Amino acid sequence: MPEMTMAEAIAAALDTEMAHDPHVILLGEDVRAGAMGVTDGLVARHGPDRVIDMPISEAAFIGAAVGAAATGLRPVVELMFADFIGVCFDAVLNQMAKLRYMTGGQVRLPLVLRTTIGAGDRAAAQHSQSLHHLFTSIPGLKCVVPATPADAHGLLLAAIRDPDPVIVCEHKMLYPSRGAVPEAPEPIPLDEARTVRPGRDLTIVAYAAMVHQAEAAVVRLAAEGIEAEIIDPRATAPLDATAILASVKRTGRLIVVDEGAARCGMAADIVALVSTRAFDALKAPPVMITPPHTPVPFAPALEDAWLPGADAIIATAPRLCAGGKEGGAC
Amino acid sequence: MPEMTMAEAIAAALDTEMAHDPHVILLGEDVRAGAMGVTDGLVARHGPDRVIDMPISEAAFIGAAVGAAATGLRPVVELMFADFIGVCFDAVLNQMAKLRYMTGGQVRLPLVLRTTIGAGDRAAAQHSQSLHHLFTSIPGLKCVVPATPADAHGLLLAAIRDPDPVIVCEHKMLYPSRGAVPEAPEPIPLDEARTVRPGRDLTIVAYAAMVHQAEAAVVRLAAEGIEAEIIDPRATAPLDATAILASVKRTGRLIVVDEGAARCGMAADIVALVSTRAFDALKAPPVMITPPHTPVPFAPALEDAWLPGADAIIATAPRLCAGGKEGGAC
Amino acid sequence: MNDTLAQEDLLGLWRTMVRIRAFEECVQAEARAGRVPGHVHLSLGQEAVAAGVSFHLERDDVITTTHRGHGHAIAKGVDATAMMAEILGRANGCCGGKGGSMHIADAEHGLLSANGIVGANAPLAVGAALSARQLGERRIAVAWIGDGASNQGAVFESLNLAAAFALPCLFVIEDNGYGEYTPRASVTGTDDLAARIRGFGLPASHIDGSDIFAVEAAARTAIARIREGEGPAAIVAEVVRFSGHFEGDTQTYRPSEEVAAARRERDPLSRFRRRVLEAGWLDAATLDAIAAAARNEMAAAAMAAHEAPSPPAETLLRDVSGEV
Amino acid sequence: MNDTLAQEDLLGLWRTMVRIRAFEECVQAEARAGRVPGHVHLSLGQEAVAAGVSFHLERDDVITTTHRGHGHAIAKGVDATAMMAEILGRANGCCGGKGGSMHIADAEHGLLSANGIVGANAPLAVGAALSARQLGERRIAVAWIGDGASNQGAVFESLNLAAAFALPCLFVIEDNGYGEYTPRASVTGTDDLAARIRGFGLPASHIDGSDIFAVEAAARTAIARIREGEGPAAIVAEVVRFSGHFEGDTQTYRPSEEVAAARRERDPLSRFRRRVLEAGWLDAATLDAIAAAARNEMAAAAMAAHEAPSPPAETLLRDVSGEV
Ligand SMILES: Cc1ncc(C[n+]2csc(CCOP(=O)(O)OP(=O)(O)O)c2C)c(N)n1
Ligand SMILES: Cc1ncc(C[n+]2csc(CCOP(=O)(O)OP(=O)(O)O)c2C)c(N)n1
Ligand SMILES: [Mg+2]
Ligand SMILES: [Mg+2]
Repeated sequence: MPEMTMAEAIAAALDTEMAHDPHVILLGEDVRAGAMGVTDGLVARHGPDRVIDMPISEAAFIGAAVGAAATGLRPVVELMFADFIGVCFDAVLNQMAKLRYMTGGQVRLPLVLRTTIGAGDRAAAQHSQSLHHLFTSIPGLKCVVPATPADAHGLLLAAIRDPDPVIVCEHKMLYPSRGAVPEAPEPIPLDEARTVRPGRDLTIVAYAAMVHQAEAAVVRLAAEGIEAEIIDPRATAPLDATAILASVKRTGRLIVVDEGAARCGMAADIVALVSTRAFDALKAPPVMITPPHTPVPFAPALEDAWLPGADAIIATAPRLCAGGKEGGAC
Repeated sequence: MPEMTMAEAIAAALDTEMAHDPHVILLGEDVRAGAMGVTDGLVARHGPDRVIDMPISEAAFIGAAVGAAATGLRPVVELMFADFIGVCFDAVLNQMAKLRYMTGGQVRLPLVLRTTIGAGDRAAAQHSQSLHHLFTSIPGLKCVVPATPADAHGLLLAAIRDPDPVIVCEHKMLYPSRGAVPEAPEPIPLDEARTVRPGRDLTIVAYAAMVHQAEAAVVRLAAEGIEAEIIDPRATAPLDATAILASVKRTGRLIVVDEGAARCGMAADIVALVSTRAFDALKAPPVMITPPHTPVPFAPALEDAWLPGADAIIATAPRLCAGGKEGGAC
Repeated sequence: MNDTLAQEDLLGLWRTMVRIRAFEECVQAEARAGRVPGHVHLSLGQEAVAAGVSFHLERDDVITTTHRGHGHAIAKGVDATAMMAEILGRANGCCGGKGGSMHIADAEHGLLSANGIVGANAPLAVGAALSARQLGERRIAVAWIGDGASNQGAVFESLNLAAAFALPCLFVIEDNGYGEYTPRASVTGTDDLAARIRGFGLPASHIDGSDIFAVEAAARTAIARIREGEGPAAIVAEVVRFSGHFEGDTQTYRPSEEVAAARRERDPLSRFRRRVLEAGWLDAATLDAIAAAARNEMAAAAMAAHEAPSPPAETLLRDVSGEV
Repeated sequence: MNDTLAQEDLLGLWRTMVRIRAFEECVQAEARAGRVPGHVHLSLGQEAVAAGVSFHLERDDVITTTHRGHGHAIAKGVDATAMMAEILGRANGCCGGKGGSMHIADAEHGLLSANGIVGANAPLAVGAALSARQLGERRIAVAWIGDGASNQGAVFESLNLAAAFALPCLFVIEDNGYGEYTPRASVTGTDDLAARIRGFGLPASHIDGSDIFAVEAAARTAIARIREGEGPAAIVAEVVRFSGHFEGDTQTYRPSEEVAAARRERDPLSRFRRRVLEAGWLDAATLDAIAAAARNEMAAAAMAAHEAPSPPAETLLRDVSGEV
């Protein structure tokens, strides 16, 4: 399996699907030049008719992607930063998500909205948000949040082939991260979590960059004798509840680490899932590790303090394993 | 205390604040005529300079309200339906919520955004959503969701006097509901839950129309010997976590009933709060009662089935009280 | 006959107008009888625009419309019975009862969607135009837009997007002078909506939308240009909304004489009738027979809807996302 | 002197332009040295628009600007040292280090905000204009907008809102021909942005933004009208962006001759210098001294920023909502 960066893996998936299905087109701002570092080169291979630079009119072109998906195309549309969702949210909330339902199933929308999330780039409050919870909270949308090049590749293949709208949230700080990606285009089902690492003492559910923080933490926890299992659900919707619940039923302990919203976010969603559906398995209070409920600050010192990371996991896990209703170590 | 409808109570609060503070202005579509059944009459009392009908340009006029709040006014802006947030979400997500933080506190925004939520009006998927979770998930916003005329009145007074942006989500089906409202304008602090009914066996946390469903359910549960406490937090942000946690610590059981999102919504947020912070007090799995994760259907039969209500609470509570880790009845 | 229209064309225009009129009057009666769930927004008085524009549309042309879209749907060929059932929330409605009046859709007849979000349908039409071009299909897309909607950012952006990419898209602005209760002039910086649109780089004609001959001619020109691949075009049609913003609206914001005068002078049906009778193009008996048939059709549609069941409970969870 | 400008006016224009130039070059050097967190968007080549428009602004006039807003801020009177510290993420930055380059704000000098969301600043300016009128204050508001931003729905809506209510708002469109890497012409349905704006019902002039005399004259006319209560106005100023979209942009999408030629022919500083020297309005020594002072000022600002501490940790949770 060749090694590539996540950005390259995404580009490869786009390339594969464009080669394979002439209905796939790419729309977005500066997608020809590849301003986000992903799509450059695709115009040379697939032509300017299929890789189309858009005006700074996200409401119109994301709405147009919906209209195009309803009438025979399979658009992949790029919103440079998830933060920009504010200017085109209606196209997502009320059109993309509801058209199939409102028309009684007459209209299907094979449409992918790719966007970037994540802090750490010193990009301040309006270019750093992780808003996957927004998409998750809207019925009618699927939403994936890949953590590795292989997942980004396989999930995007599946997303493009999916008959329903899928939002792909790509963590911008992971674009340069490298990993093995299967040579053959193998779609990854959108509803299957990945067990990043098995473990018996504690379940850590994490998304995107936080998966890597969890991996870093787990190595050090193992040295302390705590064997944590890391589950990356990969998608927030559909959510692989089965995998999460099964893991917690084995370990009895849960930490959710998510860079998204501290309130009404995926951390709360998964803690609520587990608390309501695997309550009896829990040996200790579930824990949410998220950023504080503030905008993302600009100054590096503040942004670093804002971001959750391995340290918070390492600080929490032993306490969690020590305490709990049945007491004792993990 | 005079009896009035919730719509009248809101109008009274607006009238009071406009009389009391010349900086308060009303902006919105058809606010002079009062298309939503609330603001008519205010233009006669406060003049067309202060009650201003807007073009159907929510992005511009809600953004303008932000700019006006930053420069000396105290705008109260009406978004007819919360569902329309899609066309003006940037003004909320990236401007209203972040300007104070991003400017290092130089700019304060004494601004109220009033909008309607709620299903039941046969208004279909794009005019029926309860989106208070969206506002709750955005740091920098306060959000209130009144259930009674008195609360609508007192919370709005407090919201208008607040130096920060407050979103007021008014449930449209409650507009005609009647209740006593204090004669004197008494602001209700935004961070204080209301104990609607005390009870020892079970805590029901509910918002807006669901408070009334909970009240209906509790009467019948009492007949079965279950004494449920109903807590209406009134605001989602700031959330009166203290009151909720204290109640669950007494009762050991929690049902959250919310008409908002089934995923990443207030039900998950409160269940997560309680599970992480009052875990040891819980005698049974917490329960979320929300609509299914679908758009709101039009046909009355479907919409009625979609809406959560007293029946679901009544069906759940006995099971919850019977089960649980310590077993036995409540 | 008239210069450009054959007798059957004239009959077609008339039939469409009276079918819309009869449909809307029927919905109005249902609403007044308390049988329509929610609100309905009627297009009484605006029939000529729907009929005149749609006269030049083919079945596979795609339209997207608004809360006031019944007329556009009927003119596009959507079955009135399925529409009536939808508006009454029945299982056999064209959306299975899940959409209602504001969300009428009929993929088979190119009605992609009606929209409850003002202006949101414009980008969808632009997308349908994009797919036409991309797929090499000759079809065009039409966005129906109100004067109020024409102040929405998404509509402006759509005008630019269509113009920048020379997409086969027609924007029809029905200027009935009001957005809900608010007069257009009080919230719009210009009186000349067509000029504002031309500023975006597409041609826009400004016509009397109660004159179906003016509509038909403007649509003919605009659509011919669009089909020839010369890019988008717009029509601004001034009309009078005979009914309230929604059925039940007391219209206190509006001089009552306004509607009365319009009903006398700017009723598109009467105008057409006078014109074709004076010119001797059609005879009264034929017109009356078509009108009577339309009323019967709509009465039957309402009857059928009354008898139809509510959507079955299991449809609640269907067609959300995924395979169910 | 020139007809309308006194010597001190000319000196003021020059001083503002060279201060912007020096500031941006200093930021550029800092960025190239890897000392600026994140990205910066420089306004090199666009100095005349900032200086010429702001020449007519008072301290209490309110501006809202964009990601490319350093020049507008400096011209409005924001302290360069506080800005530099902000851009470098320091505690003594004008936003306490929480905003950065894209979010420079200075309430004292009427810079309400710079915005990372393209076009989002336009409604804020309209709101500041509304408050001026409502409060009976003579101040006006200015929205700085790029050619790319001029395709945003919020900007179009703002034009209409300002025109409909005759608000004291100036829209300045700096047309540098690109939105990021995309040429304006490829995504815009018209070449005449001023005409498009006039369609909304406000006057719009179209000028060469590298000629500060043209800018100053257009701003004089527009702002006089606005202050007299006659409603909004716009200026479309054609400029050349000397640097990349952001510092570090390799600009492969752009013929390299484009910038070289512009630096020769459309450098607003050189043009001004040539003009005032040829006319004998100012002498070279004075100009050079002002430019040297500006460079010193900005070097000192950078130095001060380097020495300043990072924001203290406790500010992370401050100024979100509520009293903390
Ligand atoms: C984005 C949005 N804002 C506001 C509304 C509420 N609303 C529904 S219809 C309407 C008036 C529309 O006016 P116009 O476009 O002229 O159409 P008309 O009703 O006159 O046919 C308004 C404001 C809405 N549905 N969507
Ligand atoms: C809503 C939104 N869309 C896209 C972007 C990304 N973006 C930042 S600057 C820019 C180009 C802006 O072009 P223009 O308005 O001409 O300003 P210029 O950079 O030329 O000064 C884009 C697309 C953004 N910040 N906000
Ligand atoms: Mg109208
Ligand atoms: Mg530009």
